[in-house]
Amino acid sequence: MAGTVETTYLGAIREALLEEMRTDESVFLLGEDIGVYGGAFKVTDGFLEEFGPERVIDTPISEAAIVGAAIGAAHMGLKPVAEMQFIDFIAPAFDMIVNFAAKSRYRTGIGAGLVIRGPCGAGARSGPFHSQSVESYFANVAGLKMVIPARAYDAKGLLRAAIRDPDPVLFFEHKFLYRRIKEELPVDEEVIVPLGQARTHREGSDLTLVTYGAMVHKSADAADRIAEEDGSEVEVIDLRTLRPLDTAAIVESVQRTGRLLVVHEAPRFGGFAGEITAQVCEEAFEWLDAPIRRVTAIDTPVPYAPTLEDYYLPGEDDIIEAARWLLAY
Amino acid sequence: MAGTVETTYLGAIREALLEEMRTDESVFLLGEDIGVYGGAFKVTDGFLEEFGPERVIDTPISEAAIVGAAIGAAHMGLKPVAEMQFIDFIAPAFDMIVNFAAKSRYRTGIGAGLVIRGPCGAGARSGPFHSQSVESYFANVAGLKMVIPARAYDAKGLLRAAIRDPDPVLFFEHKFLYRRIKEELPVDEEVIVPLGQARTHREGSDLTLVTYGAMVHKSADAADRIAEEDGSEVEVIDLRTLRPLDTAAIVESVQRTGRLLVVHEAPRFGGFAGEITAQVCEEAFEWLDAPIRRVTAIDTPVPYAPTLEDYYLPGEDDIIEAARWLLAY
Amino acid sequence: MRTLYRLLWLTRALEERLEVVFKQGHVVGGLYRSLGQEATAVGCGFALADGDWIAPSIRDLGALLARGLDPRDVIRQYTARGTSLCSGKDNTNHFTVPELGILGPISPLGTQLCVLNGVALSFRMRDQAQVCFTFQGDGASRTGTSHEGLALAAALNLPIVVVLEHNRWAFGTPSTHVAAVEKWEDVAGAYGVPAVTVDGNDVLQVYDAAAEAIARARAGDGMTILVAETYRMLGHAQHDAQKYVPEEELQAWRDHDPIRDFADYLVEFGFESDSSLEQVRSEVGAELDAAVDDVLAEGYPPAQEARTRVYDDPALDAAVPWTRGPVPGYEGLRPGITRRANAYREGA
Amino acid sequence: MRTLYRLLWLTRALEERLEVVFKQGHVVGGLYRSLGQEATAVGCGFALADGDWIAPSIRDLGALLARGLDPRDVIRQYTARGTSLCSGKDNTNHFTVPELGILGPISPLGTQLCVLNGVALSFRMRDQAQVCFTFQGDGASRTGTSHEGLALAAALNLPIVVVLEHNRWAFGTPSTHVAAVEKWEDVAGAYGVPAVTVDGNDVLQVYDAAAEAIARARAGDGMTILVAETYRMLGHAQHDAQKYVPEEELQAWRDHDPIRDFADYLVEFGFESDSSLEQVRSEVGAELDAAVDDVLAEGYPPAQEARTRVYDDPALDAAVPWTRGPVPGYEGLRPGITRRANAYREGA
Ligand SMILES: Cc1ncc(C[n+]2csc(CCOP(=O)(O)OP(=O)(O)O)c2C)c(N)n1
Ligand SMILES: Cc1ncc(C[n+]2csc(CCOP(=O)(O)OP(=O)(O)O)c2C)c(N)n1
Ligand SMILES: [Mg+2]
Ligand SMILES: [Mg+2]
Repeated sequence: MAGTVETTYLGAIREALLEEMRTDESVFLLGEDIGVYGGAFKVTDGFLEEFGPERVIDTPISEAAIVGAAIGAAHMGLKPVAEMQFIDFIAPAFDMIVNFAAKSRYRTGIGAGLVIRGPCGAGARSGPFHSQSVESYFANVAGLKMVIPARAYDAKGLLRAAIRDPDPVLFFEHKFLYRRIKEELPVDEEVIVPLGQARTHREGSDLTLVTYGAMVHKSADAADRIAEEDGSEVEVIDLRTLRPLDTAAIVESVQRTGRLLVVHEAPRFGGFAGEITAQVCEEAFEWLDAPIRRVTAIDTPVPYAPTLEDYYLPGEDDIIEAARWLLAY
Repeated sequence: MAGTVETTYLGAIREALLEEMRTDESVFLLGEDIGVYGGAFKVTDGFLEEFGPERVIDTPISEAAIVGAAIGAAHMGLKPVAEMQFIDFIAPAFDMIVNFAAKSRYRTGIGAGLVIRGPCGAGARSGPFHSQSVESYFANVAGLKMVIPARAYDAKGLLRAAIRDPDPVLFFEHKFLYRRIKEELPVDEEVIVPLGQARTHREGSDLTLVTYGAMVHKSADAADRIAEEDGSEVEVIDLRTLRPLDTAAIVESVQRTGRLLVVHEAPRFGGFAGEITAQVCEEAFEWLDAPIRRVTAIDTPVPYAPTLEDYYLPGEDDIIEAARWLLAY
Repeated sequence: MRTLYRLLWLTRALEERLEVVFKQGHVVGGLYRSLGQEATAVGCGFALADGDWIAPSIRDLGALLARGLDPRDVIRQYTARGTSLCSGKDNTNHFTVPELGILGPISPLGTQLCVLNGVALSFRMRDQAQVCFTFQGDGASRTGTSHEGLALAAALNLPIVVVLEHNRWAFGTPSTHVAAVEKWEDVAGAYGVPAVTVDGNDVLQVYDAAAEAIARARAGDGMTILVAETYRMLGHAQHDAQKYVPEEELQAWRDHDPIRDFADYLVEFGFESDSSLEQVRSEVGAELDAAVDDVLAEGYPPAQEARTRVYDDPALDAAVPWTRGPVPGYEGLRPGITRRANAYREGA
Repeated sequence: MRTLYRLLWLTRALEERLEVVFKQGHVVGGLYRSLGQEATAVGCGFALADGDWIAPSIRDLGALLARGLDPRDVIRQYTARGTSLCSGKDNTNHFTVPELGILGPISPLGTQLCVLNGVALSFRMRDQAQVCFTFQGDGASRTGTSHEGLALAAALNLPIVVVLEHNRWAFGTPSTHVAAVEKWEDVAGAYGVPAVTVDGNDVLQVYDAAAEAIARARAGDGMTILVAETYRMLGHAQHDAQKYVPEEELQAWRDHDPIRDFADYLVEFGFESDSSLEQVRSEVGAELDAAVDDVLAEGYPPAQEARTRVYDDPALDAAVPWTRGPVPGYEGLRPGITRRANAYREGA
């Protein structure tokens, strides 16, 4: 049996890029400060030296142009991976993503198999413009795929799958997990995780908790405490891929537990929990023994001061409170 | 009693702009081709002559700059109304809206009371880039308001309220209704409709149908046919404002009917129906006698050929079928 | 030379046919014409070699015809036939045809150059001496995406030629109104690339300048901006009667019609005779008659096509449940218990 | 002259204090410094009149101090105090202070100019001869928003001055790498406005050029682009050790320190003596000591502040239910019947 090596969430992303670039010449990177500097979070440190400036392209500050170039290269059969220095800066590329990348195959038959990746999420005291969760901006846009890993294993496996995917994939990395998550990853085995499959992070029979990204860990902690203190078992499902959504996995769990709590870091109104709620209402309504509840950030921008950001973010206690309410319903 | 005059949906928008500009010097317009040409849909025809080039500003093709200038002017106490020639072209201004306009008051205490208006929606055979419904892009963005009138009266009254509103308002006009909707509007009475209030378009006791925009009319037609053919009464609620959402009105109706159908023109996945479903699940779960269902466009871009666009759009028959299913549940 | 004339004429005649077809009600949505700008498009398209790519604006039909696009495909596109290059899913010139090196634009202006940059990048990464060519209106040059695209192309020294079509108008607004640019050539200063201005109504001048810029790009010397001074002779689209345009301005440009000028030149210098040109025109006419007849006999795509090709994997397109129609095999019943409504009735 | 020196020194000393405070762990998030670029900021800020507005980049602390910003407010901002101009909701220099004519930027680069255009527009609409002033890095100049903002300002002939801070770096990438621009002045060609280049490390030269551009704008003659040739002497932010910068390059610029140069000039030409400058420095030092002590005694904002001020109407902020904590007065029971779970149990 092959050995394992301790790998951070960030290291896993780095390895996925390295491995795909080494095995497939058509994979290349473009973004701001990814070459000479090695990336704002050092994800691509040393890549320029290994792969040269034709495959590790430092671009001007121009997210629309970055995504545009990735689309064109993908049209020609290359596999571009575009970095947004912070995922917040995907906003200036919104038009290019929503109107060009997402609709390309539908309109013309020519797909745009590219990856746009970057650090999302709050908790790092970075203020309103370096902390956002942007998945809902793209939720209603057919043609896109969206991925947000919670573990190092998934970060690696999903990124490799995303790079090989023939459709445009938005790959959100939670910056709070970059160096906080460490896992033993297999060394010789190919780590690939197919898009579109949720994962049961923790089994349980009393309540289904659906979540993704950094909230997987807070949710699991909450579930552990509930098990310890109340003896109830909360099943935690890590969606991993938001689009396509693994509705079957959610429905199967809800049909067992009869109760659903959706937890996400983005604000509540118009957040992803709405879609999940609607799908469960459609497909497992009769199995519901209690209202579906959401625990999310509050409906504000992400504030900067520690007191404010902590209040903004859904906390373990918030999850426990909602879960207990549902369990007691 | 004052008289009335027949007014189109487009005419109502025009009048709202005229009246606000005549009564308040700080109201001004900016956008592409709104002056010399009078606007792509002729909403502002003649405005340049009446108000001059300082208040009817033809801009370069630069949606981000248009919205940016509106924000700055709003900071200074003016009341800018920015036109997007088609609402699809709000995409290049996404960053400016989501990151600058929406967060301004929260971050700095200085608000951005501006209106961004433009024609949305499909049905006019305009293909993927002149037909979109963009509300979901902004659904998760705290700080914005969103309005989409279905009637001439509301178009006028809500636009006037939007212009007076101290926060940034996205005002979506359904282009399919521009010249198709005609109503008798009062002449001497001030038509103002406060934001944030839904409206019962048609009363009913058997099923609540929540919708907005052009779908209000298709839904009402469907409801009439069901009443005629089945004898059931569908209550049609026109949301008018999507953010802030009038949850109370929806919940009140669902508590009476026990059944909810949400209809919108945007694609299903990640659409606004999710939020509505989630709120009803939270606030009126015990009143539900049946699953909540959605009738929406399919999850694709808006196609161009008549056969395809007709298939894409939710039709009266689709609404009837879903309503009957719910009524029979 | 005859080929050039043929292309110019084909462009104009095809658009005139489309206008007829439009008036007959067969065109779905809007119709955009390039009347007066044919020389810019044709001169550029003609200068490209096999394997080069081109991304046109709505005024560059001639460039696509020069690349070998079948006029039928243009008619199919405007009439939304199922046989169109977009299967009826998109309109105007929004098709991408790899075999012909055509990258279709999308409506938001400025975006196409950004995407074309990626095509150019792929050429360089594969050591192919191919060139990318694109057009941009004076109006479109004010968009952020256009700027980002130009800046990236310049920074990466990509093999790109960008034609700035200075046609005096952007939709219903005079360019002078919304751009303070004095000499359009100076735009290149923001990017550190060379620029050349040509009479966009003189097909030979356009061709020469395009050929030179293309050679430069092919040699690895990077992007050139070509400013084509020309004029939009009709409204923005078929529905725009162009009432806002001063008649004298139109007349002045009418006197500099690119196709008539070129015909005069060909005859004057003995390249062609009046009758040989007349023959070209009548051949084109016959060809287009047949094309229109053929295409109008074709139908719209079947409705179900609307659901296809969002993703590469058809299973994903098919997966979305509950959107429409009856609920297929809904199993919404919890084993062992009655429906909720009934449960309540019993429990109540 | 002494005021100018004082501002230069205050800028540098304040940033050095912030560095100390950062190392003590009081700064929340990143710290951005303008070491080496103080002359550009101060020279510009000093040239503005009351009522003018300014939108700074992260390198322009000196301009804000010149406008009268209290150093305490800078420390509060970086340490996320509840007393900060943003109530602790935003960071760096993202504050908007109408009384001082300061428009805070947001992080996405290029956007601030677009917003400042609206401020300038309001001046003109109200017939006020006020001027707007903003800065843009060489990196930021490549963004689409920056282009759109410049193009709109030029087209509308707005009273705006834009300083292009050519400091050789954008984060970790040399400007030459990602911009093919040859002479930064030529950027103005894309907009049809005049441009001037100054030694950005020479505060008097900056001041003169800024004053002239401001006068031009005030007279209604529109936008000027001012290219300031300068250098970013530290890493992008405190966390960036700047290892990628060649030592010789740094050394060359160290020899052209804007503050030392200005001090030398003042002494050499007899405006000031070594001791009078020393006195300025010690006064500034004492002022900053007090400021730091005061601010550190202030606290973070109370947590509940996070919910406020999203909308003008506090009722809207308060309206969002169910997000957190216990469900306030949940009336989720249907009159007359048992809860659903119970209903099932009975019905089953
Ligand atoms: C981003 C964006 N905003 C607005 C439009 C609407 N629009 C289509 S064409 C046009 C005018 C284009 O003018 P120009 O670029 O000069 O091209 P021309 O029509 O003169 O060839 C406008 C405003 C658009 N397509 N994209
Ligand atoms: C749209 C956008 N993309 C990326 C960033 C991240 N970022 C912040 S500063 C910076 C470099 C800025 O360089 P420059 O404009 O030259 O300013 P300087 O730091 O040299 O003063 C980058 C890439 C950003 N703030 N905005
Ligand atoms: Mg033009
Ligand atoms: Mg710089």
